[in-house]
Amino acid sequence: MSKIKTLEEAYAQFKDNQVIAIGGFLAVGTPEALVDGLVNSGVTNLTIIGNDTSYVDRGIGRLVVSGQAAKVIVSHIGTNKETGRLMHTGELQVELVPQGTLAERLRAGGAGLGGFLTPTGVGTIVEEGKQKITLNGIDYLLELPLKADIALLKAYKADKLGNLVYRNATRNFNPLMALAADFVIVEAEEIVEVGELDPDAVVTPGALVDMIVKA
Amino acid sequence: MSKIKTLEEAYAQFKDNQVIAIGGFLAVGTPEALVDGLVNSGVTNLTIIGNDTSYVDRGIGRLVVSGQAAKVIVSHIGTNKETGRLMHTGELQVELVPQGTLAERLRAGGAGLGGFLTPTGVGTIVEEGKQKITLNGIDYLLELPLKADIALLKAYKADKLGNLVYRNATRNFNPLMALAADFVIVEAEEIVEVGELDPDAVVTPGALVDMIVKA
Amino acid sequence: MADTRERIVKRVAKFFKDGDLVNLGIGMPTMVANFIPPEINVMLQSENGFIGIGPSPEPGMEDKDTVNAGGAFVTILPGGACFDSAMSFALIRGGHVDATVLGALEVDEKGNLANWIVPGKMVPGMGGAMDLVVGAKQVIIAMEHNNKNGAPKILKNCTLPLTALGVVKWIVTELGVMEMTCDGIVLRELAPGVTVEEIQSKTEATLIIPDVIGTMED
Amino acid sequence: MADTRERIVKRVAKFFKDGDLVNLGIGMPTMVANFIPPEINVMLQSENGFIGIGPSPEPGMEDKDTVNAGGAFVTILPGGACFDSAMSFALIRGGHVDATVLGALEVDEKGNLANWIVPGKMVPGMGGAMDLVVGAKQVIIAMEHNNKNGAPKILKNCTLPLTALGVVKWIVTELGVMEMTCDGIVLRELAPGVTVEEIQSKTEATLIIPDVIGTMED
Repeated sequence: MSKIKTLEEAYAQFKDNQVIAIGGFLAVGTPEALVDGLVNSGVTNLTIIGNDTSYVDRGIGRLVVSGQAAKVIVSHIGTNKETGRLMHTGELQVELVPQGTLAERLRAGGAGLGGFLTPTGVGTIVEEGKQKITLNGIDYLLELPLKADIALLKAYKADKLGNLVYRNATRNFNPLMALAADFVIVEAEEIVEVGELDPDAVVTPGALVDMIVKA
Repeated sequence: MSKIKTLEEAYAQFKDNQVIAIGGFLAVGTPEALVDGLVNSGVTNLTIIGNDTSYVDRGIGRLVVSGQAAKVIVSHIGTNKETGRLMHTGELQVELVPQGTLAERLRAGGAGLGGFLTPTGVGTIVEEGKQKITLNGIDYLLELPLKADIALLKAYKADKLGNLVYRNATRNFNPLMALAADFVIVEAEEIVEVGELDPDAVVTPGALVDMIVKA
Repeated sequence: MADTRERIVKRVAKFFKDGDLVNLGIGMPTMVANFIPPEINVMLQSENGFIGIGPSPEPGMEDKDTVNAGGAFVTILPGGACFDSAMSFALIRGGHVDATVLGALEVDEKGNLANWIVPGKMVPGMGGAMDLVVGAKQVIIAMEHNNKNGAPKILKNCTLPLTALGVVKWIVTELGVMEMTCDGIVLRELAPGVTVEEIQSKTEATLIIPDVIGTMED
Repeated sequence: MADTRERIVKRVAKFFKDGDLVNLGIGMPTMVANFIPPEINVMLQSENGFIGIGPSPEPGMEDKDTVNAGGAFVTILPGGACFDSAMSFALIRGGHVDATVLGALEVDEKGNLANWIVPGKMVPGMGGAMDLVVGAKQVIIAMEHNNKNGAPKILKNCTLPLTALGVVKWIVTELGVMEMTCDGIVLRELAPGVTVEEIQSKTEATLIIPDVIGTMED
């Protein structure tokens, strides 16, 4: 069964109340056509996981502006004034997570780990509500895994089995979200035949990918 | 300062009592010329971290046979009868670690994590002496990071900055050990000019590599 | 003996669905690859670091860098993907592997599995087995029904050190196919010519016998 | 103002050694790249996912896929390496980054740092800052000595929510260079024309004054 689908087939996956992980860092490496579909779908009460809320007119930021995001789990909101405004009015819940911890939480979710101990955030407000564990005299926070219902990824090239390669700074959270989501949709700049990608250069194995759309 | 060294310069790094992580899986992806040097150096009381003790005449197995390994931290010893024999006589300490846990412990050591929670080993003798943590009704073992003084890696190609690519099944533990060791020595089948490797295809960044020798 | 093993692995191969990612253990489980129905696409993972195990190479065409987790020379199919051991076990532990097929020394009524150690006799190490059985969506045990001495391997309680607690889903032997359920081990299929009485007599655990029992096709 | 910042970043650039892997924060720290001595090779990490930040592209030559952690277009030098965010922060948290240069809102005598939030006013999020200051081998703070209102930023105790506890190693301002030690903040260098009395008067924390104080070269 072919994984290559139309944008409409991809959009049909969106439902209210989903947890959606979206690749990208300040919208670089974000699948904008899939975000278009998410905005147009009108589905609501979403929890969005991503590095940041980018800009009002790009990437995840558009889901903040549209009001579809009820909650965002991100490391940074400073480039999108609407995120801060909606957080202050109480219309948007914002969970700020240190970037390395966010990456590791997604990886833990995707790798079947129950959590991990990190020194990051000890002694700061990040430790509120978390278990602190001391080993060999060093304090660590126990951080818990993150998973998503759907991941929306941007790839440079996908082969027809869903093997992915990324380009330059676009990789960021994409490969981690491929592991951490139950259903993985990829927007690829180019779709190539099976065998065209060097197995040693593949970053995300096709086994993790459910649908591929052409950017 | 060039990272490209002679085998003799690499061998000069070996000292008694070191913890040495050696890449490879049943000796595939093991830097045999560096192991040659380790055997010939005669340094002793070593702790060797690797996937397995391979065979009596290949890879890590040779350090078991030579008696230089006082302890091995591995997932499997079944292909090297000498490991089992020395374990039973008490001449060799063997710490058996589930393969996924071994990989993750090296990664944690290299990534500055204090440990991680895994469901692997719960209810088995692997849990002996370990802290068990229950989250949402699921039991996990708290596994601790592993680090090494030296890592001996095998790469397919290295550029002169130490950026590495691996080939097929040789990658295995090599990239994790590059993160987890204080000093990283790579045996490369081919050494290429800076710029010849595609940055998107590099698996181990050169910043992690201290020395490169030609296989 | 060869027929016994072939019967087992042929049946195991029928569990897979199109698109499945499967990990086959060393020994008999590896043979399952030869019987996967050609109409479905199943990807095979080698936990030493790749997806896309292909056929054994022709003699003289072996590639020193391309072996399976048992150290045997294999090939990588077009569309394969290589990764490090942390990613390999992220796939395994994270539930991305649809099924794993392994042998067993003992299995019991609670789905407990012992297949890695016989204290004082055989201490090979667990390799990737503990992660595989905890992480894979379905654990399929492919083994001969009784051990070399004719003693049962499907027990009320495992006696050997465990590989994991409550992980086994299916047991396929030359005598039949059994499914692990909350209530115990249900007999789903019998090999041709094998009776309920025979399989129960060779099994220490009490098998649950449903109204309908299928035939394990040859 | 430009001179102030240039003085600071020029001095910071002298901390690096040949072969160092360095992460430069957004804003003034980014300018440090322009002053790294040509005789040493310093690799710059961009925590959004690569090592080998090169010069800004010529106008019209921007590549949509190649930005730094501030979202500005950059280039990747030959010999660069790209990775995902987990690897990027494995490098950072794991102590593989030799130095990070960041600005600060407040620093105190215990090496505590506050540089990510002003409650009720500015809540941009910590981004990668908390990991960077915990993980990098040396944390170098590059900032103007006092805030816009002329109030000290080097305090006895930080008043803003912290980024991390006890992580700062060096503070470089337009007035001088200070080193964090177990005993407190030691004044190591003064900018030309600045006296001990002047820098202390602009600092809430009590500076430790050693016998020899260097000159912060221009």
